[in-house]
This record gives sequence, structure tokens and C-alpha cells, in this order.
Amino acid sequence: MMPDLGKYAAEVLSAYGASLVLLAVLLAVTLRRGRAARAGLAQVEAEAKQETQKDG
Amino acid sequence: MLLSVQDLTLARGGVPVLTGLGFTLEAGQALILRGPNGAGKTTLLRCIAGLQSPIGGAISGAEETIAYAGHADGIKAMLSVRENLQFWAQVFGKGDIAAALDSYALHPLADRLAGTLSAGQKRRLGLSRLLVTGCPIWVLDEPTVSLDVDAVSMFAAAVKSHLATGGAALIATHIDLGLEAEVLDITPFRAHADHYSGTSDEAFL
Amino acid sequence: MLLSVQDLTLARGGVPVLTGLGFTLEAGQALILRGPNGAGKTTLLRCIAGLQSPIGGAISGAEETIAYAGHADGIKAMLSVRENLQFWAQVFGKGDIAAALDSYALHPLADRLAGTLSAGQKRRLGLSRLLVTGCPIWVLDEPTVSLDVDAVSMFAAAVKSHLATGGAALIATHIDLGLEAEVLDITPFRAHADHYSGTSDEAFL
Amino acid sequence: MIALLLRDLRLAFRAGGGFGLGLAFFLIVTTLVPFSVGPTAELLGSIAPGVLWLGALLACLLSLDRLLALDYEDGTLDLLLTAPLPLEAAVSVKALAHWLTTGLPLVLAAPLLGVLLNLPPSGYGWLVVSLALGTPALSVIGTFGAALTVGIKRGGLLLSLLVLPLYVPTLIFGAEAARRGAMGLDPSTPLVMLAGITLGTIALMPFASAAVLRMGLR
Amino acid sequence: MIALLLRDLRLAFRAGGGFGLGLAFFLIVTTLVPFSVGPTAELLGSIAPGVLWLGALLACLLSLDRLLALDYEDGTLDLLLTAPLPLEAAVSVKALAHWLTTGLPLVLAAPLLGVLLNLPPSGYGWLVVSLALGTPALSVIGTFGAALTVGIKRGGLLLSLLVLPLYVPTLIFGAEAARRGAMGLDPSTPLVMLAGITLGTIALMPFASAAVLRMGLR
Amino acid sequence: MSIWSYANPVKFLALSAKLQPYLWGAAALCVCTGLIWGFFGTPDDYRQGSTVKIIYLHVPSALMAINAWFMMLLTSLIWLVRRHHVSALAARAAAPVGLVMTLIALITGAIWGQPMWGTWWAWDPRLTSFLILFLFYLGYIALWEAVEDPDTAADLTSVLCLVGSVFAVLSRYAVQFWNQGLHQGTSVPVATGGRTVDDVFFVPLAISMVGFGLLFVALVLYRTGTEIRLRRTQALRTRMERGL
Ligand code: HEM
Ligand SMILES: Nc1ncnc2c1ncn2[C@@H]1O[C@H](COP(=O)(O)OP(=O)(O)OP(=O)(O)O)[C@@H](O)[C@H]1O
Ligand SMILES: Nc1ncnc2c1ncn2[C@@H]1O[C@H](COP(=O)(O)OP(=O)(O)OP(=O)(O)O)[C@@H](O)[C@H]1O
Ligand SMILES: [Mg+2]
Ligand SMILES: [Mg+2]
Repeated sequence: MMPDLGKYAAEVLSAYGASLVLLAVLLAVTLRRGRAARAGLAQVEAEAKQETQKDG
Repeated sequence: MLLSVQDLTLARGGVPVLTGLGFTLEAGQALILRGPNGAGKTTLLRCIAGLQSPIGGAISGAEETIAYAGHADGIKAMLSVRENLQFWAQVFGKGDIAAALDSYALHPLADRLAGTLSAGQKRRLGLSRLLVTGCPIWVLDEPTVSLDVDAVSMFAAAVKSHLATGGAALIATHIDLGLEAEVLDITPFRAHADHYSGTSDEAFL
Repeated sequence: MLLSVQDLTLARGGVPVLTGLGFTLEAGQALILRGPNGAGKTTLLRCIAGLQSPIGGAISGAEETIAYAGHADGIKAMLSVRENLQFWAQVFGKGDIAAALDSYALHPLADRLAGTLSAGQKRRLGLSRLLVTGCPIWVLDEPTVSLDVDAVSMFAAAVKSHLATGGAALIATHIDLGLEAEVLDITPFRAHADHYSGTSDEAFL
Repeated sequence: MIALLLRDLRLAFRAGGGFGLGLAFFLIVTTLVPFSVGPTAELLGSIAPGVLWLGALLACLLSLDRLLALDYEDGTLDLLLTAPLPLEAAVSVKALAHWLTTGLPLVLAAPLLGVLLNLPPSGYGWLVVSLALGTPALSVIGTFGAALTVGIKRGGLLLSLLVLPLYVPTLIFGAEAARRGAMGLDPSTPLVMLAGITLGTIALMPFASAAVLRMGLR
Repeated sequence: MIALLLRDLRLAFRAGGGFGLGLAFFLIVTTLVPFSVGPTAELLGSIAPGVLWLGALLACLLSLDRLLALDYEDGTLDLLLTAPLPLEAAVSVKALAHWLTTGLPLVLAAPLLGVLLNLPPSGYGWLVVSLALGTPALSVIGTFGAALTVGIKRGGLLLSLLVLPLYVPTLIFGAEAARRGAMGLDPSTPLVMLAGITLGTIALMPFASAAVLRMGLR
Repeated sequence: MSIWSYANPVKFLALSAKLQPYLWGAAALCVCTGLIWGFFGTPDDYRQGSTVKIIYLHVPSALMAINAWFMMLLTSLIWLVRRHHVSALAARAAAPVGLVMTLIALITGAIWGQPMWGTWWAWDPRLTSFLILFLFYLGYIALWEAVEDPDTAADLTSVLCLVGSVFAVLSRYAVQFWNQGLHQGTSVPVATGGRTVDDVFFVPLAISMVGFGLLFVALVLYRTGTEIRLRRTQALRTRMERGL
């Protein structure tokens, strides 16, 4: 299965490894921030709704 | 009529602060703005001075005719009192600073470095700058902060003679200025949360 | 007697400003300093707070018992109102800031970044810091600058309750604080030009 | 206009005004270089034009944070904005004052420091010419950076971060010209490019700076 | 004490707090070096340890002007002086906060930048060790400089000027250790000296800083 | 309905929610296909050996690093001219993605350089320009973080992006003049019309490039949504706090 990378195995693998790790980190950070933003917004919207109900 | 403001709406930090504010300022008239802390006086004055734009309404008559004095006096600590005044006189194209020094009894301090003045003396220097601008409209934000009784009356006298020569003044303050003038309380114009249009975060609400 | 000052001589920028000043401050007493601009009020207060040393005379009772509030409020713009207060509470070893927030009606503003407050709101925050210090002597330099009428009465109430619990206050101001207190006019103590001894340039005169 | 220039110059010469500090910084950085890379004469000689250019650039950079921030802090900038002066002109005058108090002294002092770093004799003339052509661009670009960060408290480091990448072309052509000069090659191509950059930035950057200043103070 | 440390760290991480800026500045200065001295690999390799030390030092230096000046400007320093905290401790805590937000990231990033400058492979370890030993001294000495210039408006450049000479011993031993490491020689003597400087300054400088601060605010 | 109507945050969120599943799917498919095919299914180059496999990461990321900056330039212009918030926020959202792409291009290039040129890093014009691009991204992001008022931040970063682009181009010429390098010229057909890479390598490379492009779009859409939500949260919070 694994192709024979010859004497450059370390280079190729580390290039793939580093890039994929960077992409994964970017994705993870993006998703985490996105989730947090959604949750925060939902909370504020709920509070805002409560507020208007209280007033009204 | 020197300045007229119609149906003005202002925001600060993306939040509407004042709406529907209107007034006019005639030559020879002083208008005192009152309102509790956070009402929006500073915001209004900065907007009239052109340092910030309104999100609605119109201001007319305010081009290059306004001398603004805010919380900070624009004083260079390492220039003498005289040099400070002279600089502003040159910027506004007027040569003579003796009258300004007179009005605020600054002659004895004229050659002191401005950085070695006490709080009230600095303020006097800041106010005397208005006299060298030659602008017909003064827009002042809490001008008498740190001033003692004598200095407050110098200020009142300066405003009166400015008005007598056809000028006008718009002054925000919490304390008594020793001036007889109309008072505009801005409390009724405070904005409500459901006022969106024009604020920078309008699109997000 | 919390604080006593005897025969004090002060200089600012190498020039004597006040001489022969003396007074005492008892628990429960407030003393209001008055004097024209440049008289030396700020210099005196900074000296009593230990930020500068007198060139003559004695101050007793002032070690670690003084909470000072000057022209600048020591507010961090990027911390919220609550975080600002909490920091000072921790520095002075007190935990609770709710009472301080209450006294100046800061609860609605507690989670705002302090940088987005108006001038008067900032001042309220600066004054509320005094309540978390737990120091018996308050030394205040023009505390009510930029405050509206309501806030001035909050301040008066805070001072009164501080006095009632055995504290004392020394306040320099030009305007009415809404407090009944003794007044000390420092004008008679202004130094004359022939007063040399102890100033930093004495040796050269 | 002239009042503003004179005031800026006068302030720079007053105590605490910072005139000469840039120069002193330049001097110190240049003297630190032998400490950090070692004292070999040939090595120093070969990096001398580059080090001098880099030192001049850093000295310029460090003096930028006074350029507008002082006026912002004490409220002068607000007042200037409401004064009857075109902001573009004010910004250009400030850049000029900065160059006169910072760039020009650096140009004049660079040959002296060349001695410290074993600059080859043929290099002195071209070093001065390249600095004289390049430093005005540094001041003008720096004014843009200062305008970008004017509302930010103690934004000195951010200012450096924004301005340094913009300094790259000037530095490359300037250092290349000085290096070619020192090696006895013909430095005219990089010098022409350098002059082009300087003229271009002087013509266009004030508009960007003024625009940014208006946005930032709003 | 801990409240002060936490506050300083929190402020550094808030928007505009400047965390990471020192690091970015370090990166930029390092990239500018080849632009100015030319791209030859051997030349770069031989000056790499020195350039990295100089870059770290400058990055430290530029972040110093926020260390005390911000607290001075908004009045916090006056209030801290009247608070029941020993000023020596407060100053040390501020230096520690500065090191954590500036020095430590520099130490960690230095090897990466070594790649850009063709640092010889044997040099990486010693570079990191020397920086880790030396940067605390930079923060502590820098705090002293910041205390000296605290009353001066926008004293950044003056601060640099006062502090740079004080940095010279640290720089010499640090860069020497890194250079010897890179050349495969034994760097232990300069490292020991460096450690000595760091320990000495940590032990003694806070007293000087506190004294100077008391004088300056008077 | 004009395209500008999608500058409204709500419409934008609705549309991007509809598009995103497809985009993410297509991006994942293309990136995986391209990379797996490239890694497992292509022969070694007779000169470069197996290192040629790095190309499937290196070239797409390098391409996207530049394109991200172009996109930011475009959206910045739109913000300055038409003041659509979504546009400014999209620029903000794209910057970190561009930064990471630049970083990937730099790292894979450096790793590739070791066997090919015998050095991790050489001051070759192409590489140097990328380093400068990296610095521009850093400055741009730092400015966004440092300015408190979001609209002012958008204004200032937009101008920085414009001015920065001019200087980035200038730097590129400066760098080329300064040092002629080792890096091979471009061989992607869009740029030159011909191509120098063999088909065996080219097809997976093309797929991977399309994949990186899709991934970029998906990421930017998602992140713009996040920025919009944060902005809305802040707007609502502020108003509630003001008790208005
Ligand atoms: C850190 C270092 C490097 C950077 C920043 C970099 C940057 C780039 C960029 C921007 C491209 C896209 C060019 C285009 O399509 O127009 C590219 C393509 C390419 N790079 Fe690099 N590169 C680096 C190192 C290397 C190394 C060491 C090699 C291998 C010897 C290499 C081989 C290639 C190849 C084969 C292409 C495709 C060129 C083509 O389109 O035919 N790169 N590189
Ligand atoms: N930078 C800012 N960002 C966000 N909101 C702000 C900012 N500055 C002020 N505000 C808010 O805008 C409102 C108006 O402030 P403004 O400074 O105009 O009040 P003011 O009437 O001048 O008050 P004061 O009498 O206290 O000076 C206040 O509610 C204040 O909290
Ligand atoms: N930095 C300084 N250097 C030299 N002289 C100074 C300095 N600061 C103030 N002075 C002078 O010292 C005197 C006392 O100043 P101080 O600030 O104590 O006055 P003050 O009573 O607080 O006045 P105000 O009511 O205006 O605040 C004044 O004459 C002032 O001009
Ligand atoms: Mg106000
Ligand atoms: Mg005073």
C-alpha cells in the first residue's frame, strides 16, 4: 500500500505531516470560534427576548 | 443665523445616543447644553465641530467657522505660553495675541513653559486660544473645569464680549458659568434601543 | 487625630509654593481646601499622599492610611469596570466590590470596557475606587470634575458615610460639593519670593 | 503651514524633543554590531553598507511614534483637524519636519560611522547619496504608518510592524546601491529606482495618510 | 502581587495589548538583514547568531516603552505608589510579566528564524540556551530604563538610548555563547557569565528601579 | 435581484448556509483525491525522486496564498467604495486563512529545498516574496486586532491592504533585482499557456489545486459567518448594556 518513498521519505512525510497539521489547526480554530460565536449569539438573543417580554 | 441643526441623530461606539435633536444658534446667542453624564453632550459637540459625522439629520453653517475646545487643551508642554498661543494665531491667520493674553490675565505667565502651569492655569491658556482663532462660533465642552472663581468670571467676560461682536457659543457644562443664556436640556432627545437606521451596526440588528 | 500637618513648606519646580501651613484632621472630619488657581492645592495633596516630599515641616499619621485620587483616575481602558475595581480591591486586600459599585450606581455599567465610558462615568469609577481601598484618610483633588448633579450627590453621600465610620477626607475643589465641612483657604500661606530655605535651588540663590 | 513646520522643528530642538536621539540610536546600534557578530575586519567591511542602512532605517522607525501620537494625546490633532488647513498639507509638513530632524542628520553622520565598520573607501560617497535619496521615502511612509496607529495607545511596536514591510523596497534598493558603490560596481540602476520610489511616495502617500487620519479620528 | 501579574498579563492579551508584536518585530528585523547585507549564505551563516541576538534585544527594547509609561499616563502608577505594596516587588512583577509576554516567545521562536539565516546546525541548541538565560536580564534592566524615563512624554527613543549601553554585557556574552555554539566551540564560559549577569540583575535591579521610580514621580 | 443584496448579513448567512455543505463536500473530495492520488498513485520523478510528491501541497497552497490576498484587496475596495459590512468582514475572515496558506507554502518549500538545493532556505526571489507576503498578512491581522471600533478597523485595514498591495508588488521587483534565484519558473498552464509538468503529475495537481480553492472558499464563508455573528452579538450586547 504505502509507496516506496526512497531516500526522501522523511522529507515527503514531514511535508505532508506539517501541512496537514497546519490545515487541521486552522480548521479546528475556525470551528471552535464559529461554535463559540453561535453559542454566544444564541445566548444574547435569548436574553434580548426575555428583556422585551419583561418590558412588554 | 450662524448655525442650524435639524433632526440630528448621533451614535457613539455604534450605539445611537441622541435622536431628533434640533436647534439654531443666532449671532450674539449663547446656548448651554445640559444633561446627565453619558447623555451625549461630548458626542454632539464633536459632531458639530466636524470631528465625527452624524448618522442622520443636517448641520448647516458649520464649515470653517467653528473653534472647538474639548477636554484636552492641545497645549505643548515644552513651548511657552506665548509660543503656544502664537502658533494657533498663525494657523488661523491672525497675528495678535496680546488681547488673548489680557483676557485671561496670562501676561505674568507668558514666558513660563506651558508644562509647568497648574491645572487651572492650563485651562486658562486653552480657553485663550479661542480668542486668536477669529471663528464666529465657539463650541466648548466643560470649559470651566479646574477654574477658580476669578477665572470663571474672566471666561464669562470673554464669552460676553464674543457675543457682543456677533459671535455665538455652544457650551456643555454641569456647573454654573456665571452667564445668562438659554439652556437646552438634551435629556429628552436620548435615543432608544429600537433606533437602528444609520448606526454602524444597523445591518447586524 | 488621624493626620496632623505642622509648619509645612512646599516647593514645586524648585520654587517655594506654600509655607507655614498647618492643620489637623480628626476622625469623622472633612476639610475642604480652597485657593485660587496655582495656589498649591495639588502640590499639598500630593505631598500628603507621599508622592513628593516637603522641604520643611512635618506630616504625621500618613503612612499607608491614605487613599489618593488626583486628576487622572488610573483606569485601564481595556479592562471592564468590574475588572478595574477588582484589581484595586485585590491590591488593597479587600475582596468585595459590590458596595463600591452600588454607591456610584455603576452596576449597569459593570461589564462595559472602561474606555467606552463618558467623562463623568469614568470619574464615577475613579471615585468608587476609594471605597475598595479601606483607607481611613481620603485625599482628593477636584473630585467632582465632570460629574452631573446626581453623581455629585452620590459623592457627597459616599463621603458622609465614610466620615460616619470614622474616616476623614481632605478635598481640594473650586466648586460646591454639597457637603458641610470646614474650609481651609490656603491663600494666606502662599510663599514669598524671599523664601529660600530648603528649595532645591537654595544653594544657588 | 510654515507655522506648523517651525513649531515642529522648535519642539524637536527643545529639551525632551528628541532631536539627536535618532542619531544617537544609530550610533549605538552600529557600535553594537561588532559586539554581536564579532570583530573581524573583512566581515565587518563587507556588511558595513547594509548595517548602516539598516541602522538608519531603525533609527527612523523609532522616532516615528512621536510624529503624530504626541499631537493626538494632547488634543492638538483634533484642533488641527478643525483648523482651516488642508490635512494633506499638514501631513506632508510633518513628514518634512521628521526628515529634517531625523533623516538628514543620519545622512550626514553615516560616513563617520562607516569608519567604525571598515567601510571600503569607495563606498562613502554612494552611501551618502543613497541615504539622501532614500530617507525622505522612509519619513513619508512612516507618516502613513503613524497615521494608521494614531488612535492606539503606545502603538509604537504595532507601528514598526506595519511600517517595516513597507520599507522593504526602499531598503533593498538603497542598500544595494550602497553595496555596489562600496564594491566599486555601478550603482546607478538601484539609485534610479530609489529616486523613483521616493518621488512616488512623496507625491502619493500624503493622500493616504490624510485619509487614514480622518478615518482614525472619527 | 499576583493580582498585578494577572492584570498585566490580561492587558497584554487584550486587543491592543501588544502580545505577539515583539515576536513579529523580531521576525521582520531578521528578514531585513539579508536585504541589507546581501543574500550570500556563508556570510549570513557567520553573522546569524549575532543578528538573532541583536534582533531579540531590539524586540525587547521596543516593547519596554509600554512597561511603565501606560501606567504612568493614566495615573495608575501614582496610585500604586500610595498602595500598600512594596514598590520593589511591584517592579519585579512587572519585569516578570514583560518577560513572559516578550522574552519567552522570542526564545521559543529563535530557532525557526535561525533557518532563515543559515545558522549552522550545531548552533540551535546553544542559541536557545543563551537566549533563555539572557532575556530575563534584558527585561529586568529594561524595567530600570523604563523607570528612569517614566515621566518623559513618548520617551521611547530616549529609553532605547539609555538601555542599550546597559545591554552591552548581556549582548556580548549572549552572542559570544551563541557564536561559539554555532562554530562548535565550547560556549560554557560566556554562558556562565551570562547566568551570572542575569542572577545579579534580578537580585539587585529591582531596588534601583524602585528608587528611580520614587524619584521620578516626585 | 442584484448581487449586492447578499451584502446584507442575514441574506448572506442564509445563502452561505445553503452553499456550505456542497462546498465543504467538494473541497474535502478534491483535496483528498488530489493528495491521495498524488501521494499513492504517481511515479517518482527521475531527478527529484519521491520529493516531487510535495508539489501537490506546495503549489496549491502557494496559489491560494496569493489569491487570498487578491480577494482581500477586492473586498477591501468594495468596503471602501460601497461600505458593505460583509465585504469588510470577509477580508478579515480571509486573512488568517491566507496566512496559513503562506505558511504551508513556505514550510513545504523549505522541506523540499533541503534535498533539492541542499538548504532549507535560500534568498531566492520567489521565496523571499512569499516571506514578505507573510509579513503583510501579519501586519494586516495585527491592525485588525489592535483597533477597537470595528468600522474604523475595517477602514484602516482596507487602506493598509491597498497601500500594502502596491508595496508588495514593488518589493517583488526589488527582490528580483536584488537576487536572481534557484526556484523554477511557473509551469501552470493558466499562467503560460504551455506546461512543463508531465500529465501524470499534472492531473492530480490540478485536482488538488481546485480542492484548495474550494477549501479556501468554504473556510472564508464559514469564518465570515462567524465574524458576522460576533459582530451581531457585540451589537446586541452593547445595546442591552446601555439599557436602551
Ligand atoms: C520556502 C520555499 C518556497 C516557496 C515560498 C515557494 C513558492 C512557490 C510558489 C509561490 C509557487 C507557485 C508558482 C506558480 O505557480 O506560479 C511555487 C511553485 C513551485 N515550486 Fe516552490 N517555493 C519554495 C520552495 C520550492 C522548492 C525547494 C522547490 C523544489 C525544488 C520548489 C518547487 C516548486 C515547483 C516544482 C513549483 C511548481 C512550479 C510550476 O508551476 O511549474 N519550490 N513555489
Ligand atoms: N468610545 C466609546 N465607545 C462606546 N461608547 C462610548 C464611547 N465614549 C462614550 N460612549 C458612550 O456614549 C454615550 C455618550 O457619551 P458622551 O461622552 O457624549 O457623554 P457626555 O454627555 O459628554 O457625558 P459626560 O457629562 O459624562 O461627559 C455614553 O453613554 C457613553 O457611555
Ligand atoms: N511641573 C511644574 N514645574 C514648575 N512649577 C509648577 C509645576 N506644576 C505646577 N507648578 C507651579 O506650582 C504652583 C502650584 O501648582 P498647583 O498645581 O499645586 O496649583 P493648584 O492649587 O492645584 O492650582 P489649580 O487650582 O489650578 O489646580 C503654580 O504656581 C504652578 O504654576
Ligand atoms: Mg463629556
Ligand atoms: Mg490642581
